[in-house]
Amino acid sequence: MWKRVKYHVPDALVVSQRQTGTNIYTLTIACREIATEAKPGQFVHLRCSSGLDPLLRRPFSIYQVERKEGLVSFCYQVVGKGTKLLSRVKEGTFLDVMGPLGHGFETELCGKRVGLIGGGLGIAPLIFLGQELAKNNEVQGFWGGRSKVMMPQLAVTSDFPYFLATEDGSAGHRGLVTELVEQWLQQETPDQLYACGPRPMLAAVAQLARSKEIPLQVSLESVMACGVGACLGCICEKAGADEEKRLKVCQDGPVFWAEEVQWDGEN
Amino acid sequence: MWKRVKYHVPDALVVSQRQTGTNIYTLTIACREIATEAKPGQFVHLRCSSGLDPLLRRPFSIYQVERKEGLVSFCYQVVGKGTKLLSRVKEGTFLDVMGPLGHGFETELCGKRVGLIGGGLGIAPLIFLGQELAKNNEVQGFWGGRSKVMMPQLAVTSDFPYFLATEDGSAGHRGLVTELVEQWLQQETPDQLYACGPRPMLAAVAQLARSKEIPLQVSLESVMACGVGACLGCICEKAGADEEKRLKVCQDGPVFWAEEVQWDGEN
Amino acid sequence: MEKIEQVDLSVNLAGLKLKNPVMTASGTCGFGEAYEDFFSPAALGALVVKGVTLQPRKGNPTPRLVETAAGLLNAIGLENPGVETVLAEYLPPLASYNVPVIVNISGNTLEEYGELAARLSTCSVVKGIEVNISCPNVKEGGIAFGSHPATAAKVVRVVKANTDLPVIVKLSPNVTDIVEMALAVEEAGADALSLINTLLGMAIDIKKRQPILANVTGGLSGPAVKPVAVRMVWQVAQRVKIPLIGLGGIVTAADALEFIMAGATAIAVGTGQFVNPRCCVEVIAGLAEYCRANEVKKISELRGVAWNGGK
Amino acid sequence: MEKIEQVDLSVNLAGLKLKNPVMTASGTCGFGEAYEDFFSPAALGALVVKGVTLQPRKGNPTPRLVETAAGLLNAIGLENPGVETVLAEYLPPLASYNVPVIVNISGNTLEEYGELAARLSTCSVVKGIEVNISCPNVKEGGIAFGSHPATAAKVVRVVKANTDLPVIVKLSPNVTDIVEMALAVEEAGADALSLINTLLGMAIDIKKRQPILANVTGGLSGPAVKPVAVRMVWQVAQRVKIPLIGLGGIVTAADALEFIMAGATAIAVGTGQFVNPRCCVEVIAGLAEYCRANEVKKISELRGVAWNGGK
Ligand SMILES: Cc1cc2nc3c(=O)[nH]c(=O)nc-3n(C[C@H](O)[C@H](O)[C@H](O)COP(=O)(O)OP(=O)(O)OC[C@H]3O[C@@H](n4cnc5c(N)ncnc54)[C@H](O)[C@@H]3O)c2cc1C
Ligand SMILES: Cc1cc2nc3c(=O)[nH]c(=O)nc-3n(C[C@H](O)[C@H](O)[C@H](O)COP(=O)(O)OP(=O)(O)OC[C@H]3O[C@@H](n4cnc5c(N)ncnc54)[C@H](O)[C@@H]3O)c2cc1C
Ligand SMILES: Cc1cc2nc3c(=O)[nH]c(=O)nc-3n(C[C@H](O)[C@H](O)[C@H](O)COP(=O)(O)O)c2cc1C
Ligand SMILES: Cc1cc2nc3c(=O)[nH]c(=O)nc-3n(C[C@H](O)[C@H](O)[C@H](O)COP(=O)(O)O)c2cc1C
Ligand code: FES
Ligand code: FES
Repeated sequence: MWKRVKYHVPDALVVSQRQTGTNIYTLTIACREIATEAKPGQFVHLRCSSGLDPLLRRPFSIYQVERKEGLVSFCYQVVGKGTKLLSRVKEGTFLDVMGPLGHGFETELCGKRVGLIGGGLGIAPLIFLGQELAKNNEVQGFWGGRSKVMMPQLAVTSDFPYFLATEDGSAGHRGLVTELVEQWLQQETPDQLYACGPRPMLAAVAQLARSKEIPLQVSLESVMACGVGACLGCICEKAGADEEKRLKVCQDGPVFWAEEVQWDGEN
Repeated sequence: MWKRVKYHVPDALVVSQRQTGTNIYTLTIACREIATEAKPGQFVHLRCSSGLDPLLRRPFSIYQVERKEGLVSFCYQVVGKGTKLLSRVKEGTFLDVMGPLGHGFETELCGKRVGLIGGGLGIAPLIFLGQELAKNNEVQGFWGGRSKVMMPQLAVTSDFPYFLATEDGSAGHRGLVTELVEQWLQQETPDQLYACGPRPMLAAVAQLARSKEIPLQVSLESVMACGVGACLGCICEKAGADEEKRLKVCQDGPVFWAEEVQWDGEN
Repeated sequence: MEKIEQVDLSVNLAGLKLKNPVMTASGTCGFGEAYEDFFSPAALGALVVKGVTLQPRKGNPTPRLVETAAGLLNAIGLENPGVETVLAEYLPPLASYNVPVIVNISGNTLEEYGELAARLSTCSVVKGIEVNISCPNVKEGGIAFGSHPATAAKVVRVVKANTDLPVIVKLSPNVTDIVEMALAVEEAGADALSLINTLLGMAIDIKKRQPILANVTGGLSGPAVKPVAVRMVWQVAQRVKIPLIGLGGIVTAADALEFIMAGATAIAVGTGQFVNPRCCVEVIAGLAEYCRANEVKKISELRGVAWNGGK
Repeated sequence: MEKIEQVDLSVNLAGLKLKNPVMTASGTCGFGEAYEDFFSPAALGALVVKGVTLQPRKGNPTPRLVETAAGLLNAIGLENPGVETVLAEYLPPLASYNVPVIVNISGNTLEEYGELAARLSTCSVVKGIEVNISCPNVKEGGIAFGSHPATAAKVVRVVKANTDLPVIVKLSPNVTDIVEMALAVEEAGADALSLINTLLGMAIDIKKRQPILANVTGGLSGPAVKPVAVRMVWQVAQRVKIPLIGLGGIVTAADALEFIMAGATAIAVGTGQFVNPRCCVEVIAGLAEYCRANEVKKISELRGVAWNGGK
């Protein structure tokens, strides 16, 4: 029997909205349905305005879940008009959300050593992932960003250790997060890697993982309209022979095995 | 020399926003330019959203002005999407306003007896007018509405006496405000009448005034785009011979002498 | 005041009896499965599935989408698994919904249109064919068929010759005279019309100084186009005898009512589903509510009521 | 990195030297006086005034306006005092602004177009004629001229024969093939093109069950139509030799840049002024800012840069 696992909640209560960095906000909504079902790597599609401009929903990865309290948090950066409007939403008002959407990370691991590599706001879903994995595995985080103030708050990740890299040197290693990962992989051979962040970072991590033959899951972004596989707007090229097959980022992903994704020939 | 008297203030501070009835709100902004220039009967054109839906500004009559403090208030009813968005605007945020627009009521009177007849939200501009006129004249207000909770707050009108009529009898006379005016005109002969409200009410008042030969000024409404005479969208038919002349409600009005307006043949 | 207990939302669309006038717009709900978590396709008047071609199509490269003011530009490029796979894998499961399924078809040649119609007619789930002569994204043929009355009529004749199912022709709004197009395809045997498909548009990325869509141009849909769509339904409905499906920017029941009052027998929701995943069922509920509140016994009474100004 | 002190915003529009590429759209700023409190017309590249006809026109009954999603439908019906009054009363005061004035004209017959052009050419304030062959609100003639290449060309020839001023032809977007229209009027001697005029649309009041506009249909403008306008400028600019004025939905400098990168030499702001009374001057400032930030010395360098994807 078909089981309903995605929900449309047009009036999820905004429990808190806090600015935690330069244009970075953490938003928490009360939505038991989503809190119950959410898996790390999944996202929620939300409306930033009640009017028709902007028209479409915006996708945000799930950053934190408090299953008992029925709370779901997002960490987002203001980049355009949707996120700007979202940042003006006040506690006590309501948001129109749908989720959890997409396929999350594979988390059926036990007693393994895993590395999480996040760039910028790509850190958000990995924090949720790390908390889940840390219950049964040894987790090491690698967080990178342009500057400390342009990354999600990391205090929440007390469940597992992490290394930091910032391009401006405002925290941790001055440079790219992939440099830290490369160093680490010279000493350690983890069982699995997970990454989320800008495409060039993902491509670099994919290359590292391939050369070390470590399984890697990546979470991709794409421009989305429907978020549920209806519009075919969000597709990405699938690696390998099967010319006709394309991946829907919203439904088949946003999490993919690195070898499923065609890393070159991108626009 | 041309003198600038209309202002565009994209960031007028919202000083207060209060709900005072069923879907009725009073909004006060800090805008010294408009507060200084405003005359009773003029209006302010304001954006209810920072997005492009709704696209156009919405016109609201000036309800209260505190010239020293540089404050301007509006009293409005939520009727559609613009006013709904406006009602969500919070104190401490900013509004994009332009004004004061249009030609207001003629207030160069001294030692006269005048009657103000307001219906529904049409009472709003007459309160500002009454306060100005009451300085040098004997003012009598007539306020009508469907119900007490659907009218502006009247406590502010302590400067002059008024009679009330509500269709549901929730305050004052049960019935139409024009009934009160008719009674009054049987006993008194005021020097001038002013009216603002729904078109049928205005037409009835115009008829009364004509039969008693009392000068009457009316404030009209119209769908507006520009608010400054640029689009020719808001016109109303001019009474009398000159076929080619039409009135721009936004610029020639919104206040007209009753005999300028063509009262019949309306759609 | 007489109280209406039961509102009759059913409509007759070219012989197809629909339990309500609300359909999905082709290409905005896949093959009906995409929105299953949010509403059952069984609730719909009819399910119109993604555009199908004879051969599988990869569609266009990305970006395929760009949001515009109250609108959406898409250049999907008719990505679909091809008619054989559709018949074998996608259509059979739809039988369980017990809802009329209408398949939208696009061909590069007249023969392809004929073959598509013939093959789809062998499938008992399919209750109607919607002929897309207007998709602006396919360079080969598609646009040409929909831009000229004579070529559009040819397509319709070929499709009619290859099927006994009701044939719905979906018109392109990118024409000088929509009435002329409608009359030509009616004359050629169309059983119903869908209007409108998307308006041809584009957007430029001023940072990269290049068109945003990989395909350069795309089709504009959503609330932005509604005034154009309502106008075309209004013009055409008063001139043809066949029924119309109105679409273009419908998000609420009020939008749907504009189309019905302009002369549409049924309506379809496309982009509106992306805004609200329960848009279709909310529109159905809203239509029933309007009828109850306004003492309209049958929704079909509202068709074209605006023609004489409601008097 | 070279720092640009002075950005050159000037453009050459069919011999008219404009100090910047920003113009008003006809019918959205009266005769230049309406927005005087908010900015001086002297700041504009050019001032395009309200459409003028030979005889005074009352225009359409009300309602003449209805807001749509990110758009505006208008059916003003070319209300204007007629060319004689315009020449006598409206144009002379514009001399003081020291800005090129372009007069938009509409005729019911070829002769009227010719006469309008001839009379306006006698006025020294007038620096160009914009020929409206596309206003969708006037039943007599207007729409027909703009819908067919041959009739459009005829209008242009008559106007050209009656004036030495630059003749700008404003095209209707309600056609199947905008390039064909553009080529026909270029061939007929047009010195420049304006695109686009409004899209024909309508809206229905579901309470009253009748069209909202007294005129039933109206012209759609504003951000909703921008994707269609940019696409048409893109298509036409690559095919004609004469310069283009791009308009349709411009509210910000970013919108204006889309049109310029699509191939427009100048741009015009219409409905955007209703949203922001200082829209024109803010667009001018925004263009200068973009040029400075991106080291563009002359705005004219940006014309059509998106054609080759910015490479
Ligand atoms: C599965 C998924 C999960 C995401 N999770 C997060 C998250 O946890 N936190 C977060 O801050 N952001 C996240 N994003 C990105 C977020 O959805 C976009 O930043 C947001 O939609 C931008 O909306 P806007 O209206 O503010 O920007 P717009 O005005 O739409 O665009 C502003 C700029 O951002 C670019 N942009 C828009 N959408 C995207 C996108 N999807 N990917 C890349 N660039 C884009 C545009 O091209 C433009 O340059 C996620 C995206 C996806 C697909
Ligand atoms: C000069 C002037 C002064 C005004 N002063 C006030 C005031 O002090 N307080 C106040 O509450 N309102 C006032 N109004 C009316 C106010 O402008 C409208 O109520 C408002 O624009 C509606 O916006 P909306 O987006 O909420 O409604 P919409 O969604 O635009 O429309 C909702 C409904 O209201 C109707 N409507 C919209 N605009 C008008 C209008 N201008 N006149 C009549 N019906 C309209 C529509 O037809 C529709 O049925 C004034 C109007 C004018 C022209
Ligand atoms: C993502 C997307 C894909 C579409 N695919 C098709 C298609 O395959 N065949 C077709 O005839 N129309 C297609 N359309 C057009 C829609 O069916 C519809 O005509 C149009 O979007 C206008 O309706 P709307 O504004 O409700 O979306 C597509 C539209 C969108 C947005
Ligand atoms: C209220 C109004 C009146 C208009 N009057 C005219 C006119 O007289 N002549 C003309 O050629 N175009 C007229 N137009 C069309 C505009 O000049 C412009 O082409 C159109 O609105 C698209 O630009 P926009 O989206 O910036 O408004 C009018 C538009 C509006 C909104
Ligand atoms: S966003 Fe529509 S298919 Fe992925
Ligand atoms: S609202 Fe534009 S002229 Fe009055």
